[in-house]
Amino acid sequence: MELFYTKADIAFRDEVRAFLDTHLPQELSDTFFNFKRHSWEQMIRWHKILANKGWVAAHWPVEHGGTGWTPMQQYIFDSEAMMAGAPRLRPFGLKMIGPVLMRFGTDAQKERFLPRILSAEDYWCQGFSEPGAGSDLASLKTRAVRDGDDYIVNGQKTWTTTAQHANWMFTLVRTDPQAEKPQAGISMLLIDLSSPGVTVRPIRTIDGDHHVNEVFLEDVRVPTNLLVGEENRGWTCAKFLLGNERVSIANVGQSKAEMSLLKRLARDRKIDGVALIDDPVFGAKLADLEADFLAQEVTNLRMLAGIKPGGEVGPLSSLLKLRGSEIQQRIQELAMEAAGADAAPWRADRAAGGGNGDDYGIHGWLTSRAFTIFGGSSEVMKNIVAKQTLGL
Amino acid sequence: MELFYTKADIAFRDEVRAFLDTHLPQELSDTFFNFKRHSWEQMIRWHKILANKGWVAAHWPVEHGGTGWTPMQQYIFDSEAMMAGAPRLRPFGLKMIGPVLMRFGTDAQKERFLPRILSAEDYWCQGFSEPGAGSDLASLKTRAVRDGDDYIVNGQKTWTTTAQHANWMFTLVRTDPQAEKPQAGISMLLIDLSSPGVTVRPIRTIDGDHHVNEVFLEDVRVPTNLLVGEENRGWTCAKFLLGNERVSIANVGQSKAEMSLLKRLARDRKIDGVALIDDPVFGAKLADLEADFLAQEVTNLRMLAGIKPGGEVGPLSSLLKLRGSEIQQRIQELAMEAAGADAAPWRADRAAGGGNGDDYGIHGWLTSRAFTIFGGSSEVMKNIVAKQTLGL
Amino acid sequence: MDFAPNSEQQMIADSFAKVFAAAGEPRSVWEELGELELLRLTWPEDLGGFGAGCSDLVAVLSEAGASGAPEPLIGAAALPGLALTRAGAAAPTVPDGEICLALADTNLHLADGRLTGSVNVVPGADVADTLLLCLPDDRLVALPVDAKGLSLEVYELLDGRGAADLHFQQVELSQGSVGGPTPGLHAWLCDAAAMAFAADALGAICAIRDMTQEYLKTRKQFGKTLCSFQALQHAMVDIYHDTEHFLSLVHLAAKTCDSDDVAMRMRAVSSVKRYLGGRMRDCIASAIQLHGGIGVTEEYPLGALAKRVIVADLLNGSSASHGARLARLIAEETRAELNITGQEKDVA
Amino acid sequence: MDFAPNSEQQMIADSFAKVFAAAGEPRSVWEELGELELLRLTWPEDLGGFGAGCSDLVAVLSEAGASGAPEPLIGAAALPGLALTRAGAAAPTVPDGEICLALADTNLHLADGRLTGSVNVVPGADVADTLLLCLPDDRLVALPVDAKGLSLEVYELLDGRGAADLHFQQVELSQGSVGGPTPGLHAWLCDAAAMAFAADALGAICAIRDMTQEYLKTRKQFGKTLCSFQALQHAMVDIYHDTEHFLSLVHLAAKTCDSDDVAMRMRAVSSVKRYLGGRMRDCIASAIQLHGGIGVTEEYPLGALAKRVIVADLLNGSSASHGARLARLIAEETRAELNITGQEKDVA
Repeated sequence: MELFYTKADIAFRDEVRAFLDTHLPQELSDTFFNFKRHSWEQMIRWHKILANKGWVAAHWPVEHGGTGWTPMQQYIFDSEAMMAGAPRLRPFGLKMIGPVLMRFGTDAQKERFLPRILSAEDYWCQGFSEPGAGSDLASLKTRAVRDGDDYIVNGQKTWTTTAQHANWMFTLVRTDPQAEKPQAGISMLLIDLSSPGVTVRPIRTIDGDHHVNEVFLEDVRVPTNLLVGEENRGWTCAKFLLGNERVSIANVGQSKAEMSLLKRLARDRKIDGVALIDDPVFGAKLADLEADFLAQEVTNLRMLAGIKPGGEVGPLSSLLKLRGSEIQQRIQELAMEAAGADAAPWRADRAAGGGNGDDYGIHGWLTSRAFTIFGGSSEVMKNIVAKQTLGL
Repeated sequence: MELFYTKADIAFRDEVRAFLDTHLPQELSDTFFNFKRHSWEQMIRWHKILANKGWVAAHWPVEHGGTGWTPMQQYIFDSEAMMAGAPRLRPFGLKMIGPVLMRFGTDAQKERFLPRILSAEDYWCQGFSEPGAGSDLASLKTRAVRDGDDYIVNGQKTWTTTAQHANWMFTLVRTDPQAEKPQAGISMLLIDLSSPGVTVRPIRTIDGDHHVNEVFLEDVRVPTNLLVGEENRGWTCAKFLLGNERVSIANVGQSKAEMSLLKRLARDRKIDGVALIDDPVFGAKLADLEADFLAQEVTNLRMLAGIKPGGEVGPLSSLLKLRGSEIQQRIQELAMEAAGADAAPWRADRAAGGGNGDDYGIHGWLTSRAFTIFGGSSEVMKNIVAKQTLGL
Repeated sequence: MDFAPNSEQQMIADSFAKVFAAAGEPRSVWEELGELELLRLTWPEDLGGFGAGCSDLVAVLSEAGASGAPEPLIGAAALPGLALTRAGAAAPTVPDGEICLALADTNLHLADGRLTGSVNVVPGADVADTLLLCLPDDRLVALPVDAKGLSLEVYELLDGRGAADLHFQQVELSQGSVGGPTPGLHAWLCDAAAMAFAADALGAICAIRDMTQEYLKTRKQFGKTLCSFQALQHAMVDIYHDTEHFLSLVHLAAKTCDSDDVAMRMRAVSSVKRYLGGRMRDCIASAIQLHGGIGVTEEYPLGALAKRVIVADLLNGSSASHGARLARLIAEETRAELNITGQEKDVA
Repeated sequence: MDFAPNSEQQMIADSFAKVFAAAGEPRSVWEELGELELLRLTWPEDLGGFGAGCSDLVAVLSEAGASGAPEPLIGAAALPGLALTRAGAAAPTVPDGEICLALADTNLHLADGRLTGSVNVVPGADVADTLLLCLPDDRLVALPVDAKGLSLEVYELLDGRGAADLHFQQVELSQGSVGGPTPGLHAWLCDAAAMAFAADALGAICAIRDMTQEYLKTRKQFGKTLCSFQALQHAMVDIYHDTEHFLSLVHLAAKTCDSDDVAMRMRAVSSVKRYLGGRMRDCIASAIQLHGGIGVTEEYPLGALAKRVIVADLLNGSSASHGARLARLIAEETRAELNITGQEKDVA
């Protein structure tokens, strides 16, 4: 995409590359290029290196400790870092609750939480989904009842990604069960996970990993100053946040890096003495994936051009998320095909960050099933585009 | 599929082959193997040859002049005839109104019409769809009002295939506009197309051909003895008929013959000196189509095994129609790809039965668009399967 | 023609189902099946078996697939039996105890009566006392797993079934351990193995299908059961159709394995493998998608069944290699037709 | 970055739209465009042109595609202009009158100063007085259509635009008719031609998209407008997304044709062609399907626009050949990366 770079963009890219060359620890990039996954600790290490440089919050405005980069610069940084094998920064603080606080939070909330996101003192998770409220988020049942200066919260959250590492959770709760529309009685609360009454229980997924959790809330006391925005108006914050989440899931930079891993896999894998990347049938599949990725990359740039820093993402987030999640699934599917029968053995150590090129694809195939479900299923995304963008 | 043939089936197949060898005119098979289309006259010629042998109504019971063949024998005959390059017999008399009359018609109707279908003295067309009633057939508006021993019919039919050749049309009309359900007030009438007030107007389709027509009915008098079944109960006849139509559209025998044409095309077409059939990427597409066709062929046999001669087709018709129409579209699509840039010139003589291997695919691609629309669109078929077969 | 099991096949399948359902009570499933002599279905009669063919296996293996049973029914019961039956007098003598079939490819070399190299991902080798090795030259070799120079790397497959990589270092073959050649045996066993795993996958995918249909009828979102959403209905219809077609192909493949029509067998088996690597993979992905979050949890039984389908896809030749084989068969057949009819048409 | 035309590009596109809309009044569209000097956009300035590049063409050609105009804008205006501009001083002298570009391939042979063979399916050759022939050795040749030994077989393409097959029998090339070589010209023109037809198809597919969206909002079946059916909504969303991505690729291809990055140009153009033969073909099929019966009638404008997309798919290299080219580029790029980083990983 360098074709679209201005001179300033190229200078910026060179600056990013120079930084990555000197500051990205070899062990971190080795993990990526050896088809393993970055551990929690590796991600935090990289987060702190970037925080130190002032580059950890690429899309936050400068006044809050962000970079103030243009969308193009954000994309350049993201794709360069991913291509260099850096860990992906988790989005929950940086891309989700951070921007929500900047937009809807009180000054006290901003002062208290934003710096701790940058420093990685706090790590956030998202308490939205419930067992009966997945795609239909607005039907959530977790109740918060006012009691003096506290809310008392009871309920159960699920699909709570990396809650096992988090100390804070931003949550949607029902504060007015009598509201006319289900969305109208919902509020957003910030919950300290060390509060009495909070229990986190792991959910294992079909890839054998521990990404997600159930979070049980039993008479959890939450001070009212941890309400974000107005009471019963949490849906507004949630919609703003989900738009950002969807762009985050689309993850063009990461797809670009994974495309390059897939190509290496195909280059190094021999079938009857011929490199898989030279096999015409595999090549045709790779070509179609490349065309789709290229289209997504350019479309992403078109879209980014319309976003102001800290602003809303708008209807395009659905488009990006839909195709982006499909592309990630297809990358993994081709990687699985590349491994052939060697993908069939189950490698338990993959869950602990192990693994190799053989199980990379099948593990990713299983993991990526969730990409078209979480953060708005593809079906719900299409409903939204049909209604909001196409007016059907 | 000979694996599934009994000894008797093999003897039957040999009998069919011997007959085709001696009685199928060379000019007719040449038309097929030269990638041209059979004309109306060629079809009628072949119809009469078969009628003479007593083989024209493969799935009619013997008492009505049919063959009394088992479903397997019907399939053997159909696929052998198609593979030999015989014209496809038009279904409107033989597969559609014929069985309806046997099931729902009066003795007088059977005596009057069935022999004339066999002899090709009558040729039928189907007056079901209307401009406002396509997939939603039950919303049809053509009115029939009783006047003594006649109905007076007013309305407009559309997508009436080969009406330009037909002398009779079986029609759905509304006889009770006050009926509670739209289906309940519909009757089936047989209309002599030479009646005053009937106007047939051609509709050209995107393939440049004249397959279908509009039929305008203005104060057309239809004797009440041409009502099929009971008044206001025409929907029952229509459902029975549509099931047969769908199996007819699935057309496994014809697909088998067209698969073989496609393979010949790929065998004889060279790209940079290599036969297209040896190209790995084209080969992979052909392999997938072959697997789909094989699955359809066996599934068709499974299904046929459950049908009694003259009986209802049941829910399986939707399944056969859905995949069958897709397979036909994909055969044509690959034939179009095989021709490459040579498919781009428009050959007007294709509409008159001309053409060659270059325009065979693109013409078929355009024609076959209708296969997933007519006789129940794929979307409507899926609705039916979801409700009736899967109980969703 | 409708492929429903006949009464005898149904009886045997029911016996399996009963054992699976009562798993571990009082004996292990494997012991129980052995006790009931259900593990010797395909074995030659002179070795205490019933000489069942591939078509007889479909219902039984589908039952295993649907139940998710991890026992090595294919590798350590069905396949060695088929191999010994087909080889007949040319088979080597096999001792008592667990026997597993291993299909050698070009990674294993025989020189001076010694085997060197490896055979990877052999299902059922984890329980075997004896390996029944089929060499590419169509001879069977019976080898104790503790033979000198032979080592096994045992692991679980994705779906929890056991397997091993076999490593040979100058493993000496004694006189009696090598059978005579049975023309076409190796290729036939490769196809039969693919067919057997496909039959197992058929059971798994049908169970997934039923589970998904049921889920759509009960799960509510937006105040309606999921099955009232047209897009989900249509996705379910696609699963239904694709699995019906897959069922047809699996039965066809079994029947062709029991026949002498080699070209038709290869065509049918490769079609089945093509379905596994294409439409069936899409079906399980779609079934997971229709479930939403619950579909990706390890606790819910869908995932384990889905992995069983993926194992059938990955083993016994890739979808790509079977696509290439099918394309070759089509090209040969189309050229042969040319020779018969002499009807070459000028297309270009 | 959002690829909206700049004000000048918009102005020119609007001029075209105006002429198309007033078709035939008072002059023919072709005459009118000539009159307004809109046919010389890409021509060198010394020949009365404006030296516009490929990116400048996208809006104009999309306008033509959307309008369904049959005039040979690409073959007899845009492409000869691009060829002459790029060749510069190396171009042969061209006479007044209509000129059409023809890209020769291996079916045309040059020996002893004479051309023999053929160039098939040359769009715009039906109106040409002069052929501007680009030889595979990157030289341009200007030939009058009535040259001795040259014959044209003129016909319409699927979409009603004109084209011809050119047959050469010992056609003598006079001194002044042959230009000098411009390295890379032939390959560049092939890609530019593919890009130009894709830009035209982009207009057609966007018109189809709008038409389909409108139809869904107005047509009723089962007592509801079609757009209330979820399955149809989702199909329309897929069309919307695919065409948005296609738009991105067409603009990328145009931009790369204006750049010196040959690898990126080939990647972008082959991606566009891959979309035309894949997702775009599926989109037009889906748009027809969403219309139902009316979509397959010749009277309704959808069919003609759909054929325009198919023509862009069929000409200038098949989707298969562009897939192979893209795969080769990927393989080369991935190997080159190996040489730079030396990071070969052992995967097997």
